[in-house]
Amino acid sequence: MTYVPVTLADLSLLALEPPGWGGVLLAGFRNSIYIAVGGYSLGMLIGLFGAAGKLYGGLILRDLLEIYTTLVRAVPELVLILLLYYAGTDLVNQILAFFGHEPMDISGLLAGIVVIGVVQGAYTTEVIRGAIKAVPIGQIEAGRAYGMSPFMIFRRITIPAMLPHALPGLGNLWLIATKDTALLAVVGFTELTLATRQAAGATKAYMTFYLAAGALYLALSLVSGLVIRVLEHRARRGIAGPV
Amino acid sequence: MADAVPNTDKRNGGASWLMPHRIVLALIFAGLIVLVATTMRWDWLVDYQGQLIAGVGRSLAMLFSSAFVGMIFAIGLGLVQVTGPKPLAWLASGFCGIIRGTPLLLQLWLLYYGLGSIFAQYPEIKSSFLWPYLRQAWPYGFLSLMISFAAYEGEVMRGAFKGVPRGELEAAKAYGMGRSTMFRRIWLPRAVQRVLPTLNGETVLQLKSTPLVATITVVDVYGVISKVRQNTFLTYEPLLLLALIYLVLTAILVAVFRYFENRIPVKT
Amino acid sequence: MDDSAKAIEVIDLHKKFGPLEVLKGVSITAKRGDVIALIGGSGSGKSTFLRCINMLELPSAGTISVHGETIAMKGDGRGGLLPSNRRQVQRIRSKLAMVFQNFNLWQHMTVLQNVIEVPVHVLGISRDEAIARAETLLRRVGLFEKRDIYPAFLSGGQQQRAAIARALAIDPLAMLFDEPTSALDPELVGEVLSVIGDLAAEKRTMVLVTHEMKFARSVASHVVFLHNGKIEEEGPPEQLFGDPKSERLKKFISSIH
Amino acid sequence: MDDSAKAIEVIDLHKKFGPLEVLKGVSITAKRGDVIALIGGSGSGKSTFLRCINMLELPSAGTISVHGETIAMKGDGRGGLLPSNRRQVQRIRSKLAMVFQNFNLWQHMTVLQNVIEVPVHVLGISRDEAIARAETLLRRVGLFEKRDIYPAFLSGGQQQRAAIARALAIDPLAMLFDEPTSALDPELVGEVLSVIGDLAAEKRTMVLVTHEMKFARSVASHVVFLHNGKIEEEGPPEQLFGDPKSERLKKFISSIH
Amino acid sequence: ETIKVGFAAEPYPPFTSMDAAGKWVGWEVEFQEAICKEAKLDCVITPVAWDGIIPALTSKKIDVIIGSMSITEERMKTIDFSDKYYNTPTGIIGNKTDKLDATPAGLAGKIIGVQVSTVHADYAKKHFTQAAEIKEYQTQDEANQDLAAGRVDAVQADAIALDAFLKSEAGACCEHKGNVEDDPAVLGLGVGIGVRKEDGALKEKLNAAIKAIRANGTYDTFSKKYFDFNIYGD
Ligand SMILES: Nc1ncnc2c1ncn2[C@@H]1O[C@H](COP(=O)(O)OP(=O)(O)OP(=O)(O)O)[C@@H](O)[C@H]1O
Ligand SMILES: Nc1ncnc2c1ncn2[C@@H]1O[C@H](COP(=O)(O)OP(=O)(O)OP(=O)(O)O)[C@@H](O)[C@H]1O
Ligand SMILES: [Mg+2]
Ligand SMILES: [Mg+2]
Repeated sequence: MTYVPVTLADLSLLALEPPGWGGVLLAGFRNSIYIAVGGYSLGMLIGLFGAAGKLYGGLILRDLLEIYTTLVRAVPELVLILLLYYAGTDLVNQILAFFGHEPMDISGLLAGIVVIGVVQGAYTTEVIRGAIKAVPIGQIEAGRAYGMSPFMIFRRITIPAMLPHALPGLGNLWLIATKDTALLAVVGFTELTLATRQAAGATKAYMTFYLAAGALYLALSLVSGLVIRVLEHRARRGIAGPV
Repeated sequence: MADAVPNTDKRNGGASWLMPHRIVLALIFAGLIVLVATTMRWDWLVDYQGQLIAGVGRSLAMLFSSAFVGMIFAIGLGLVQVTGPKPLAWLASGFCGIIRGTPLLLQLWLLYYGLGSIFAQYPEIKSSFLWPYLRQAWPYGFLSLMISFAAYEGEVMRGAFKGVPRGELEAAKAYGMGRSTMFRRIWLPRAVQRVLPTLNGETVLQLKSTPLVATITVVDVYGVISKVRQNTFLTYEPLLLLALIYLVLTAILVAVFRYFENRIPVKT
Repeated sequence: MDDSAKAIEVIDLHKKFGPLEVLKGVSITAKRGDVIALIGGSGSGKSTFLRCINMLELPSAGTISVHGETIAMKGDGRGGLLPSNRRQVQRIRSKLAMVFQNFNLWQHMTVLQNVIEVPVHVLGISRDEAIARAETLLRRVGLFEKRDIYPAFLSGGQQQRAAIARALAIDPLAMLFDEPTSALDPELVGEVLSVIGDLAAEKRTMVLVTHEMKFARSVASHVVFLHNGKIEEEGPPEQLFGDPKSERLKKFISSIH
Repeated sequence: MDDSAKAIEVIDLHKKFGPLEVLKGVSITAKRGDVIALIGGSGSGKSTFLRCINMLELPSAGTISVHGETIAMKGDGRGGLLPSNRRQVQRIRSKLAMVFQNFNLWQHMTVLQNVIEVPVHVLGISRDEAIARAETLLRRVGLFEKRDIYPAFLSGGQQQRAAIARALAIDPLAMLFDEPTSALDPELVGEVLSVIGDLAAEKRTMVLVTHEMKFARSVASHVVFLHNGKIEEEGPPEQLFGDPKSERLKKFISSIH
Repeated sequence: ETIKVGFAAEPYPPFTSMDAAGKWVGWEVEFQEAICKEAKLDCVITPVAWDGIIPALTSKKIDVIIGSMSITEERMKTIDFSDKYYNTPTGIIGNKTDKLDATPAGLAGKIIGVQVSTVHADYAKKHFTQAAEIKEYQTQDEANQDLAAGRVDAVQADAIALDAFLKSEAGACCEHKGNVEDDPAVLGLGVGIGVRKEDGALKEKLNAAIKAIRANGTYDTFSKKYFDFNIYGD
């Protein structure tokens, strides 16, 4: 019983044009990147406001944010994605119905972005909060002493000054965001992992496609790693010592 | 953002559980729980409780076994990157980079459906004593979780080993400790002590990764809940319970780690 | 502008930290061109007083006027005061330039960016004009060559001179110095003191906290000796240093020399 | 044991760091009970010499004997030396107790654990016995109350005393001190020196690098002045400090007082 | 009228799977096209994870399920079904070298793979648990894959889905071992289109369309491309 191992390296399967599956994989990859970029940006926005809220906000806001970050970080992403995906779209539609609108068709892409964003937001909040706390108080006092408004201090002093502290953490979060997109396969959204699964299922060339997808993810993370390093270098240019 | 000065922890802490807004929050939370418990369907719990408990057990088994064995490899990976022979250090850091750069789900499938299906094509393997294990799913789940933990923690341990002050190691040498004694008594415990808080976070992340094994037929607690969802067609109840289970497990993990962290006080 | 106008007037300032009363009624008046030196032992409240002037610390009682305008304050309901008008405070702050002991230059900006930051973003001066003025100032404190360097790569003395340039860039009504040289190596102190000495010679209004008695003596027009949150003695420097009245000042002077 | 036996004998020690020759042939002999003080300017090679004695630095040439046993060494093929027998080095190290400038206490162990660590895990003494001895030692250096505290919570002087207790716990043939007080605040120096003074009075063999000339003079039986990697002058302290021969030592003594 | 047709996102050849061009292909896809054309519905294919397909229907993310879903009483509690549009026997396949058949005795001591929350899973649990170990998979494809990899001894499923597998390269290892004894209480009444209970009008429309394409020959035309027997199963 020696039938050849499941076409380990039949590269024609990866051709970009049908019958090759390369196009499908790349389309899935593009979707993954969309979601990662969208979710990460949303997470960053949430993180900025979350960190500001935790540091400068009132008691109630701070407690609410604490609950948010604790919950999100304790529950597996897979579960959160399922919960947020079903509950989230339900909720939106119920709200729409309440105001007498037609239920909206929430695309997998949008839902994916929101879900990843909400998950990322919790982690980003903590990273940014830590980084802001690492900014010497004197830097901020100097801003106050020269008549800057609190918002201007936040925008012109606090955020750029905390960047070198935050970037390593934010870089990790970006890598996590790219990989978390794989979890959206469980809600049937055709990102890279589900595309891989469909290709593998149709051709039975499991190894080929899983390795190909792995290579794509790895390429993304290597490129990201380079970009992150450049950004860190730039952000640290005001800091003495080995960069 | 009153005056752009961070709140001090003093205003946060203390016996402030009794602050009015917290009581209100707690009441709202309790109300939500009552609402969830009364208006949603929970009758299925009775039928599935046995499976749920077994599922939690399987999740924990996956977590602890993979974290334990993974940690042993992580120590090796970390150490070799610090003391290395250079080629071995590169190999270790390359391994960590590749594993950390690809999704765990994909690694899992690569091992189970990819590697696992290749095994079956070799009669020598099929007839060996290993086959009864190789044909099951959990070894693959364990292996990929373990590898992933090893890679992430290998990175953490690298930093930890590097961070132990040289002088303390020199003191060990100066008092006649051999290499293995020094490693066992000074370097390793000192490194682990430094990274306990990080390991805490990482173990929680590992707990959260375990449900992925449900996709290769290991019926952990997530797998049980999936089954409940499919059999009962309920959308939210099983997922809410699942979230609660993970919350509790996380809380326990955090508490255990806190205990060990607090055994050696840190000056602040 | 009337040279004898009151640049800064503080009346009966009190400041409590919790139960600890750090300032127990301190008043000073600085006319245009005055150089007031605050001296006193550690913990006597000098820094706190200086920080109250531009509201970095909120006073518990008392009034503060800058160039005739009194900072409006209201009770905070817990026995302290709060500014009633945040914009007023910001406006007044942008007329007073503080130079900190630790320089507190913004680390993510080059020297030049530090100097133009407030003119451009708070005072609304055009960027080109701000740069032109900043370059003049940097030349003056001898840092023109370093204008595109980040603060972390400067020596302490250079950082403090950059901080002084940043202060001068807002063309302040008065400058507040809090021990501007005490974070510096002895060899760097000289260069900073000479820049401040030049400013004093131009009759810039200044309030400075210092431990350099010789320096205070040579530049100050008025010296205030704080002790335990109160003014123990004050007067022109010749009188205070040459003929101290109170026992405490005598002891202080002898201990410091 | 023969009181005049040689505890430590170093003959013609050379040490190079790359092209830099830091020790150019240094020999000393410490008999049982000798207290040898190494003095010299910064960079003269004092620390390097001390670290060579217990092989924390590998010498480039020369021989080291401890209690009559010569450390076996072989060429490393690049002009340096390597110990030929690692176990021998470990055994000899466990007879020499080093006290570091930065204490180097193990931060993850309490004071008591630090003190019993080597007796239990290197010398193989039973835990109970080690604890009993450790407690006596800790009492002696005045740290008995602190035995269950982690080093991070001790003052510098207390940490150094704990380090001395750790050294004494191995009942060493000789103790090596490398500037044991220079990382301490002036007020903490006294307490550590007095403990070392007591050890000298008991006639413990010691080799110590120190900048405290007064102290060296009062406790040392023999003083060695290193300059540029060579012994410039040596002898009993009265002679060395009272009547220095070489120009360099004269200059050194005058510069330090 | 636009309706969203929910497909299981996971491949289920020869009924639904994606081709390399990213297009859905298979018998059920053609069935879906025929139905929509007949009923004058504007259909949009919406892939949904199989294990969330019923919640997706009830929460209106999709309007109908065309996913080889058997009509069972359990499901009828939550959703409604059109008339059946195909019905096939349930088969058991196994490795050519293994000796087993589709009876409890013939499966004693074996491991049977089934797709989770299908009628086959229920059937296997009801009839084979005593004798054999049952392993549930998220997708049929994975169960087949594990049969080829030797991790299960037998797979129970829709005979047609199994047939497609046996004809594929990976299925060369295995052969049909027989069909299980029918049990309509579990195996249901064939495969129907899942609809929400409140969408009675839609259901009637679909029923009419099924009748129509069976009557006008469309059904047989596209079925011939896939099967050499009567898939409707009457
Ligand atoms: N934020 C604060 N909270 C509580 N107490 C404070 C605070 N700031 C200062 N103090 C206390 O107020 C007193 C006066 O402090 P201040 O810094 O004004 O003294 P100083 O005269 O500047 O002393 P030095 O010469 O040491 O700088 C001190 O006892 C100090 O501990
Ligand atoms: N690991 C090393 N690599 C290269 N050069 C070194 C090393 N350790 C010490 N040196 C050099 O060897 C010389 C002697 O150093 P050593 O530390 O022995 O001096 P020292 O007498 O202890 O001085 P100090 O009183 O400042 O401690 C110095 O020039 C130093 O720079
Ligand atoms: Mg002060
Ligand atoms: Mg030295």
